[in-house]
Amino acid sequence: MASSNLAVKEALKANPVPSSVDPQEVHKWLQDFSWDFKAKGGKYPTKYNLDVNTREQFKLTAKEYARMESIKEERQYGTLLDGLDRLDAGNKVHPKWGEAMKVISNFLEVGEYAAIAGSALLWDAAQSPEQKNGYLAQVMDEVRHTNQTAYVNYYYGKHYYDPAGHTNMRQFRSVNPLYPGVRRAFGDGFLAGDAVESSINLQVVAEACFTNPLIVSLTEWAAANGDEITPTVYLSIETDELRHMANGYQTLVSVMTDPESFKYLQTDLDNAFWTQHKYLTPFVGFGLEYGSKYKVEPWVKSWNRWVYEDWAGIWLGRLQKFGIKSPKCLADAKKDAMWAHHDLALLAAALWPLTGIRMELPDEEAMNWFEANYPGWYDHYGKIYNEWKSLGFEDPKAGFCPLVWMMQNGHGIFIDHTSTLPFCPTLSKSASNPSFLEMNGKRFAFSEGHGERQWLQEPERYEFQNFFEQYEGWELSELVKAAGGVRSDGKTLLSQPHLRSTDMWTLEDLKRLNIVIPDPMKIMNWQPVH
Amino acid sequence: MSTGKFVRGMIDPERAAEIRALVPEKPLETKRDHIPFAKRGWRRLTEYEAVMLHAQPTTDAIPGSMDVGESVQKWPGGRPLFGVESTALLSSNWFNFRDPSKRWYYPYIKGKSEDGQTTERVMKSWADSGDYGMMNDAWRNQILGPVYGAFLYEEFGLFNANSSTVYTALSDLLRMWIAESGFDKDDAAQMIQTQRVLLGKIFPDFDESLGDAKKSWTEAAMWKPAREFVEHIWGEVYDWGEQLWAIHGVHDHIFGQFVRREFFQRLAGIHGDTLTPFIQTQALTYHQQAAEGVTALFGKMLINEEPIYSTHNRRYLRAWTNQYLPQTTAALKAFIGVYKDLPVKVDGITCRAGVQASVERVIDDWSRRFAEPLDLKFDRNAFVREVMSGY
Amino acid sequence: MANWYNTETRDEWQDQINSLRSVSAGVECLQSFRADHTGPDRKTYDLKKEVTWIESRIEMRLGQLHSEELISDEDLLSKTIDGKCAKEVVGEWVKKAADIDCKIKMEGLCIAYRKACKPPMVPINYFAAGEKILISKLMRLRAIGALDQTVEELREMRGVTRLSVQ
Amino acid sequence: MTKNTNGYNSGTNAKSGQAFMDEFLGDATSKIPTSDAVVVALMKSEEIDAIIQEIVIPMREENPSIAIEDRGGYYWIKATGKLTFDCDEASEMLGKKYTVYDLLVNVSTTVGRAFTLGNKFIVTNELLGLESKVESVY
Repeated sequence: MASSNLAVKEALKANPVPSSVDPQEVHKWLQDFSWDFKAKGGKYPTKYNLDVNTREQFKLTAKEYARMESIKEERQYGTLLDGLDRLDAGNKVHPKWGEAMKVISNFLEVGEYAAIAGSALLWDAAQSPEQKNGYLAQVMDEVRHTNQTAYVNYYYGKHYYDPAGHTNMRQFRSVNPLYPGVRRAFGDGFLAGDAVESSINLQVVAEACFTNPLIVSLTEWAAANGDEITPTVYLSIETDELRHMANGYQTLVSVMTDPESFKYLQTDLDNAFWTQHKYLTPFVGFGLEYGSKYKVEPWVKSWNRWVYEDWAGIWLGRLQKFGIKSPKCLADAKKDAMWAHHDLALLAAALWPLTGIRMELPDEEAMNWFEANYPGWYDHYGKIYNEWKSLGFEDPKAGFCPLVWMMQNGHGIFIDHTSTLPFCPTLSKSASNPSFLEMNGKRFAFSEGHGERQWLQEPERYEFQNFFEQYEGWELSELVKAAGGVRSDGKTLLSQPHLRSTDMWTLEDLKRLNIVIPDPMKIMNWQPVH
Repeated sequence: MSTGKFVRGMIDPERAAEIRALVPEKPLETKRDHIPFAKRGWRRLTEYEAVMLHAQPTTDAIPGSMDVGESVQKWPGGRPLFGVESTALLSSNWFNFRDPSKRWYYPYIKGKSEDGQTTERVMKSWADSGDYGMMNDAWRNQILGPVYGAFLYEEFGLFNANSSTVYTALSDLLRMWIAESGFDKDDAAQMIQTQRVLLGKIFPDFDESLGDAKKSWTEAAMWKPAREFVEHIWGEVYDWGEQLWAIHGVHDHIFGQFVRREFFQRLAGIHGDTLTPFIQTQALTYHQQAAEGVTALFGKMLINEEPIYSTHNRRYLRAWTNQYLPQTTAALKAFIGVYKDLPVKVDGITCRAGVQASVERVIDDWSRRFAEPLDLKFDRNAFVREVMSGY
Repeated sequence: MANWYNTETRDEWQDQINSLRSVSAGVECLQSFRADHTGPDRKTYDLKKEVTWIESRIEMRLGQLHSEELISDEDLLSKTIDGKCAKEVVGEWVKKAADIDCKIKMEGLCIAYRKACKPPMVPINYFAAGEKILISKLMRLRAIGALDQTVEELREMRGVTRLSVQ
Repeated sequence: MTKNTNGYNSGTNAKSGQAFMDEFLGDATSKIPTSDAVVVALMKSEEIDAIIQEIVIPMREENPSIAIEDRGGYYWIKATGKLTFDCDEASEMLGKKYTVYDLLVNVSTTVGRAFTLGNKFIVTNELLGLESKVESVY
């Protein structure tokens, strides 16, 4: 078959049909579309010289891109607006998952949105017209994906029995302590820095590595939990990602052949891997395992398949002979793949009023599953959850607050200054090596050494206000109310520590806890270490 | 055909029953309007706008943003991902922009796909039916070869100039519209080459390669001012407001429209070329949509409905117009010499009066759409005189 | 205009900013604000919750005052806010960077450039062109050997103090 | 359980609990591996179901390393070397015009170097642009 097709192709090439033009026939001229002039070159700072001769692997023209994407859109919206609508798909989702999607899709939207500008930065930096054309298609894809991820929340908002949170996460996320982290990795990391560094963050690590578990594997968890909306959208999103991965690969190619450029690559690769992993590994694992009733496979196994064996093996491994090396942080990343999402889940539960979703603590069945797949889980985390439950975690009248419990038991929560993730040094099982530093009169906390290095090397990149600094002094219920965390009855909270429709927490219940947000780097007795 | 091994919550009887038992009789929340916190802007949000508005995760330093605090990771040196430093224009709410064409990704891409499908059919019919036989040989080889080919570079250059506008624009709905305008420019350049590839297949004497076209674009006096504009705006201008205004609001609305409409679309027919007008119609539509967006952004949002910075913005638009209009005048003046080389001359169309009428049409249209609403003063007759001195 | 988040500090600053009546007053306000409250070398972190918001509002007011001045279009677009040739001013900064081969010194220069020249002090078309050159150099100096320095060496390089809770 | 080393739960992932953890965190896996495999995920649809049955499964005769797994919304395929999807063949089999870009409507991800070559879609372990050229039929 293959050889006869080749013959047909060759015959067509010799005697082309004169009345039509194949998109690839136009694409072959793209490299001639540009010209040289004095001011030509990317407008933004970069260490690299991007090769003008780099090729693009998918050979799309604007019109053919439009035809292909138009089919994707027809199929996706057709499924959502006809098929799934008639099936009442919005109400066939397990609530645990329907709640998790409030945050998952909204946070993914942050990345897709930032990637519009990130791809535009690459479109600007690339010198090869084929590459520019490929990056432009990615700009448009990212517009599409922002539409799509937002549409999942919009669709849930219209069809799911608890639209609160799906409709207004764009406002309430401002007070979610997990949100700055996604802004850093998926937002700023994609576009605020050297175009090649951004490309490695966006295309080589976030897309080629983490979107596979985040967008592809996640659809298995969705389907297992009754959600056919998300697979319809996310699998279609991912049909664009392979072109982005190819864009990222060609970004590498475009600088690898130039020794002057190549010498900068490993630093950016190591930093980008840690930047993305530091957020995505815990966040995705937390979303899948703690946002689901029906489990598919342990997150660490998905991580091993998609991140370690396939991404590291097929992508980086093959590049080793051209001088690419293992990221120095790989061993720590693997430890995180095992435990970081459990650390994050504990903190998310402790911070539940600020998440904007209804979440429940793991039940017995879930605890057994965690212990079977993560030996040692119960003694470290399960016991705490059981204690919280017995103290009235779910009960609005019990006056129990896990945050207070943590402080009373000597488990301080700090915010890592590079990743912006909250961490608790005394309860962490992931790769942890906390340090607390003072520079120019300000105190900084770091959960581990790789992030601390990034800050020490480029401190001016991380001048920001963390959650505690921004909201220090706010009484918790006041903050939740101001940020739109109350339902339309004016009193019931958006966030809940259980999934029932009875015994829902109100602003009053929260106010009774009498929590005023502190800045731990201010109130504790910090002294220099000699 | 699925293997059926995978357990899906929606159709697995046990799971479906468990889920059903958890869904309460009444919804937990009755309000289903999306982003209820959003400001209306100058009209009610369309469904798409409700889906997209405030998707941009920005700091509250940008007026109108919903987020709080600072961007977390910045460029080395401290530049934030989006910042008010990126343009001299000022707004009380950058999130007020609404695309007048109400395009969002799906209808936008569907429209372009339809344009592509129609083009495929039109080109096939044009080629199979022998319509090409009408085409004047000199028009094909002296105009569609180097001149039309060179215009590809103008479109491609303006496409590239849009990269920094997509990168730095200050709000979501604005960025979507700009991205579409940039994509249209890339498409316009590619469609010129699509047509040239077809001509190369049909006519043994037509060379679809771009050597002569590029030589014309980079060396010929007729393109010099236009090329220098494109190079400047692509390589040296960082202010995204200035770029958008200079590209769509000045240069392309005068020079681009003249070349596409008054020259190629109008004159192709008298040379027996029925294909070029069809291809250029698409580019004209794309420009029209860009022009409407520019009108909405600059005229409506930043001037008419801007409560604080209207005077400030008008000052910059005037200054930019004063900077770019002379260059556009020079571009048109240099281009207009091409009439000398036309293989077919038709009285009333290619004569001085006919060409002057074409010049007047584009400049009057520009004046009506952009200059008058913004109270931008310019000497229309001097413009026409200066351009026509190149005839 | 404001979103749900507001503070008294912001209101106070907004009043102060609204009362700016001249470019020179605005320049002085912006320069001292940037020196005191922005960057890792700031004098105080007291306003850290509000810093980017206040800075942007001063910049916007100053930009507005600048465009109200009776200066030519040419001067508006190509001169610094205090009337110097923008190209030359940026050129001076680029010249200062030419002999620097130390990443810490280069970092200091880049941060200082931003504080001194970020719009509306210098029009964006000139400021960003200069920033491209300076930051490219900073990034190159930083990337080489970045993975070889230990955390301890980096702490020493920055002169940070380690803390613990007593 | 498949014996194919490319199988979905082969290698370390065949283990569970403590045994998995010991191998996953062991020193032997602290560096990046080198793999000659490629991975493709195809979103389920009318055409993809037919392509799996009529094109991908028969490919195993020539390349027994091909593993296919039903993952709910998509098929996961992993193979050593290269996977080539010939859309002229698919077009003939489906009885309608089906270009490589129609196939891409449902290709949900790839690991490896993916590219179009005329009406073929190829995912290869070769390093395009470094070890080999990005070819075009035109």
